[in-house]
Amino acid sequence: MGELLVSVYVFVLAIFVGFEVITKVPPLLHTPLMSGSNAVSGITVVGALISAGAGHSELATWLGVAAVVLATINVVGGFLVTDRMLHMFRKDKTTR
Amino acid sequence: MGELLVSVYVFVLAIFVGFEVITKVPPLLHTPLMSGSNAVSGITVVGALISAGAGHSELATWLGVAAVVLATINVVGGFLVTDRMLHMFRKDKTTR
Amino acid sequence: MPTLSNIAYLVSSALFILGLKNLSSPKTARTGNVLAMSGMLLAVLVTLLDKQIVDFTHIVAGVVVGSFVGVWVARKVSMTAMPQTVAVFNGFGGAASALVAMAEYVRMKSHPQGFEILTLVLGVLVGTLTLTGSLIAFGKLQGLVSGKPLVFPLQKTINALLLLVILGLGALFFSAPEDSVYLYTVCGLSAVLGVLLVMPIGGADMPVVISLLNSYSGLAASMTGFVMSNNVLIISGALVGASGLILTHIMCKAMNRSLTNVLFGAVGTGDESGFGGTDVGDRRVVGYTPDDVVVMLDSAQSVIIVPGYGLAVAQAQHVTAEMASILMQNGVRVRYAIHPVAGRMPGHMNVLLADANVAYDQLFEMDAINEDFKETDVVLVLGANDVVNPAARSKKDSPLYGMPILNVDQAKTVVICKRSLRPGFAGEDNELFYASNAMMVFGDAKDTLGKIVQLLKAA
Amino acid sequence: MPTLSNIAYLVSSALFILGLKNLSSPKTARTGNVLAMSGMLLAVLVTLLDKQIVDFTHIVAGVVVGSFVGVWVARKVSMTAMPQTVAVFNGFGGAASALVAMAEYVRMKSHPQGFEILTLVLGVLVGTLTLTGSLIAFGKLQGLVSGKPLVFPLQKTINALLLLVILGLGALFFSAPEDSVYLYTVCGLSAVLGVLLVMPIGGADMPVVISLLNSYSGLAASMTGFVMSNNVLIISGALVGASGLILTHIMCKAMNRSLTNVLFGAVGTGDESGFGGTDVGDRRVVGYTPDDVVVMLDSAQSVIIVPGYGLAVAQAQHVTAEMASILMQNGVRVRYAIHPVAGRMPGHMNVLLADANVAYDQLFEMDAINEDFKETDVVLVLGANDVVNPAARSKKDSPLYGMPILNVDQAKTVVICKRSLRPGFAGEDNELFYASNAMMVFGDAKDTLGKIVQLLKAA
Ligand SMILES: NC(=O)c1ccc[n+]([C@@H]2O[C@H](COP(=O)([O-])OP(=O)(O)OC[C@H]3O[C@@H](n4cnc5c(N)ncnc54)[C@H](OP(=O)(O)O)[C@@H]3O)[C@@H](O)[C@H]2O)c1
Ligand SMILES: NC(=O)c1ccc[n+]([C@@H]2O[C@H](COP(=O)([O-])OP(=O)(O)OC[C@H]3O[C@@H](n4cnc5c(N)ncnc54)[C@H](OP(=O)(O)O)[C@@H]3O)[C@@H](O)[C@H]2O)c1
Repeated sequence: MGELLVSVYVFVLAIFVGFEVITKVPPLLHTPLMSGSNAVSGITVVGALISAGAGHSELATWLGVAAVVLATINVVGGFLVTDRMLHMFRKDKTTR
Repeated sequence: MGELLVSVYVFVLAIFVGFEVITKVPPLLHTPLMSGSNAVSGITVVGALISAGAGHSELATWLGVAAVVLATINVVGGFLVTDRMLHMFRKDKTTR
Repeated sequence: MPTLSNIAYLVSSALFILGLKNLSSPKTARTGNVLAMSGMLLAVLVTLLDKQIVDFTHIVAGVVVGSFVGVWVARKVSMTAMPQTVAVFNGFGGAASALVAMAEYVRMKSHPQGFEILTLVLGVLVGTLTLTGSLIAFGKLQGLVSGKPLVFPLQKTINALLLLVILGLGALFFSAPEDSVYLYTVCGLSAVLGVLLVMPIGGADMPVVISLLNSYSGLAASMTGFVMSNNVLIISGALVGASGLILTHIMCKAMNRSLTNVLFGAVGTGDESGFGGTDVGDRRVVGYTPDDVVVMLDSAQSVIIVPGYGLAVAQAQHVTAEMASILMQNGVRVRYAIHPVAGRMPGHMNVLLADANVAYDQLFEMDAINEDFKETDVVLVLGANDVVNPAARSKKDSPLYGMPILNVDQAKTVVICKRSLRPGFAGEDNELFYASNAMMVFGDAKDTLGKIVQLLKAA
Repeated sequence: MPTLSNIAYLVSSALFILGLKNLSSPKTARTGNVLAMSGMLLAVLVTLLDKQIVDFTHIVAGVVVGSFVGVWVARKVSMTAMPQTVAVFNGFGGAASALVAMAEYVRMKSHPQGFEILTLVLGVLVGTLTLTGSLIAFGKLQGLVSGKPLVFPLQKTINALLLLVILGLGALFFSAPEDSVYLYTVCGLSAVLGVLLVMPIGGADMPVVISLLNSYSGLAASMTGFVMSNNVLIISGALVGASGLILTHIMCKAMNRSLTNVLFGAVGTGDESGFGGTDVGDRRVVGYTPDDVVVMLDSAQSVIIVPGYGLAVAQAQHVTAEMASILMQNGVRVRYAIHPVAGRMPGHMNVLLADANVAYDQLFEMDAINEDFKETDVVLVLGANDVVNPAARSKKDSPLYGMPILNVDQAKTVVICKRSLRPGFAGEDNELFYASNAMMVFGDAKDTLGKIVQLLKAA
């Protein structure tokens, strides 16, 4: 099977998983879930790392480095912020 | 990506889809759902067709033909039986 | 394989996914079945058009024979024999997977290696086991094999050993993949394992077993897909494998049992209930007659009928429907209360009553009717037992404990038609029989109801 | 790419799936976040160890800078500024995807063709649009851009035309893939489109917009994955794309709105509520004083506090908590009733009250407390409006119609603290203010509550 076809297969299956995985979310969790999945979409950092480090043309490298910075902010900030929010919603306040 | 690796990717994603797709089934539908998914597992008919028709050794062909017969029974019978059951559960009895 | 076929395979996989999803909800179930069917049709057509197939004669013969048998069985079989029919179909599917795996092994140009061997062995193991296990399940449900759990000493140990031997043979095959004997031995021993695994399970638990074997046959298809690098096989197989597991789990939960308990608990006889039932020593139960029941019915304004497994045994569905329609003509409000696990298969009571042409809107699920018992004059419990046993509410060590039951004891009068005081499937004595508002009418349900109908007609 | 990396990528995809699944249920949310984090860590480590990367200096610098900024922002930002923070992060993610797509274009040895071009263009389009759209959303929530919906004539037509132009440029790029100018123009115009799409949406609807843009940035990552043939990008991107769409849908449903209405309805001001609010002509409302409220509270045994957006505007959470604890010391039963869409973001009130150290078990969700209002002496409605507006029950043409509300009107007395009679976010007048058991106390919530606390302490 060609490279592209594999990508399409994987994409379609992942779309199905995505649609099914979230079923009923209470409003309280809308913001954390949004921010958590936003952090996941920062996976583009993987692409950015390859672009920045593959050692091709100057331009590609710099575009890649910019992407690395932005994507890292997205990932790191996103997960931390989610964790902070979820921490807030805990029943037990003793650890605050 | 190697052929095998592709298969593994596809398998894992499909497992996830399978786990998610069925959430809450009323007991009334247990038997039809069982029989419907059983018919789907008759997909092995595709493999059987290839084995039986690829024109290799005698033995492979005959194994394949036996598989075609059994798998076809599974598929055809399975879907028809499911349909009959679902027909039974309809509110409107006029078509019986 | 050409790109086009692969795209078509993807579409048919998507159709399977949508089909299963729709099949799991009452409103969309028929659509779901049609979607899955189209997926299958597409996959088969694409495969036939694919260049890999050079010789059509054998194929056409096989497909024609298979379709003919499939259609014939699906038409002929009676509604109540559905679970065993599904079992057979499922066994055939598993067998097909095993055969394909072996055919692939035969036609491979080079000897298989590494992962290929693993999937070959697994495909043969799971496929064959599914076949023989399903056949035993069929036999138990059809009454060809005793429905009683067949228990013998060291059973689990022997099964475990057998599995180990099979896997060991797989390992030997790994080191000598040219030696087909290993594969065939795996096949034979797997067949034995399938039999041994299912024999100790009670006949009434067969629906759960079939669902589990169904999940296995999905996995077998998936393994075959690995051997052939065919994605539609892998996807659909994995789909059925995973969703079948979930369904099995849901079915166990509806019976308030664990899967381990079902597989190894040796519960249930599958024959008529009540071996080991004990009449409770010093307590007395008056046996009422059909005449008494008719007196009660004459003054009743609302009646709820609770059917159970005994009604199916007695084949009393038609006479029940007749009685209900007479009562309705007399202006009585009649409804049926269907417990989710009444009978011996999911939807058993619905199928049974549909057979007697009872209108669907007279059937009420437990949650919809459970509040209404307390305002009901007469409840007729016809061959049901466990599903109305109050032990489920209070008796902590009972196998029924925790299962929601129909609150028939809240009605003014509860008429119970069964042959004796013996317990039902779960083997648990029923306190309800001794309740002050209970009227036991002993005898076969068909006989009793027949008499009631005659008396009602005479009045 | 070596097999090992690909297996690790599969594991990290699975971790993302499990993470998202767990994140959507309250009990498992933190575990979910940790799972997703581990998935990300694994993916990054594997990428770094992969042979494709030859030069680490730039990368290390980039990661360090990015992490530093990320940690710093995540620590610094206040809880109530969460939605805009997520918006910015999200915009950055989209920008990164666009940049990577362009970098891939630059470093491609041969010119891209066919499907590759499509994914390139889509990656740049969606990524850039996500960036600028998110920035506008940030601006609106932070008050840098007016929260009012910016509506101008032919808006939708212009946006549609712009999109067409972008796609046309994509087609030109298809025929001349060596001409990078096309790709850069697509980038520029997409940036404009992002701005235009978000400007007409009211500030208070921004959470929904952010969720939608989040879904887009997932798709952008997926497109980048296609360009690079990288499966972890494809899977995670598709995952976020699809689940983000579902989440958006769920959020709209919680507000009883359609997505179309949110995107194109130009509802809400985002500034304080009530432009266009009308005092209802001939009807009179008596303005009560904090003293009156204290009299009521003195004789009350049960009090329910209903916080709303106005409480956040007034930053009156601390004084509210203080009042509640005084009341509790006096033996009054005090609870908080939290409407699912009170405030301007999901969980807004929980965050606000957590900030004032209100114990979690004093907060009750609507369904858990709605029956109790009728047995409550005093309800304090603090800066809430829409969530207690009876128009939601009866007024068919109201934008609120059909939304479940808190049944505060069933309490003995309803005290309402707000600055005027003006309507809330939905622009719908509130009949509750004129009810016989209602007591309006006009003024800023913080002032009013401050006075109440003083009076309570003095007593
Ligand atoms: N629905 C499913 O999917 C499923 C699957 C597996 C297991 N089960 C289990 O099966 C049980 C179902 O409960 P149930 O209340 O329907 O049945 P039950 O508890 O098994 O009781 C059936 C009763 O019918 C009576 N009976 C048998 N033949 C009769 C006849 N000819 N005329 C009149 N009565 C007759 C028997 O009493 P006498 O011997 O005194 O006549 C028996 O007590 C549950 O424990 C459930 O967990 C259900
Ligand atoms: N939660 C979410 O995720 C979300 C997201 C988007 C939209 N929304 C929408 O937002 C609304 C939320 O309802 P809500 O009842 O919380 O708020 P609301 O209906 O917007 O009402 C808030 C009220 O607070 C008053 N107020 C403003 N500043 C004040 C101050 N300093 N002191 C005292 N009162 C003040 C305002 O009246 P005065 O001007 O008279 O003071 C206003 O009527 C719903 O319509 C919901 O659909 C919610």
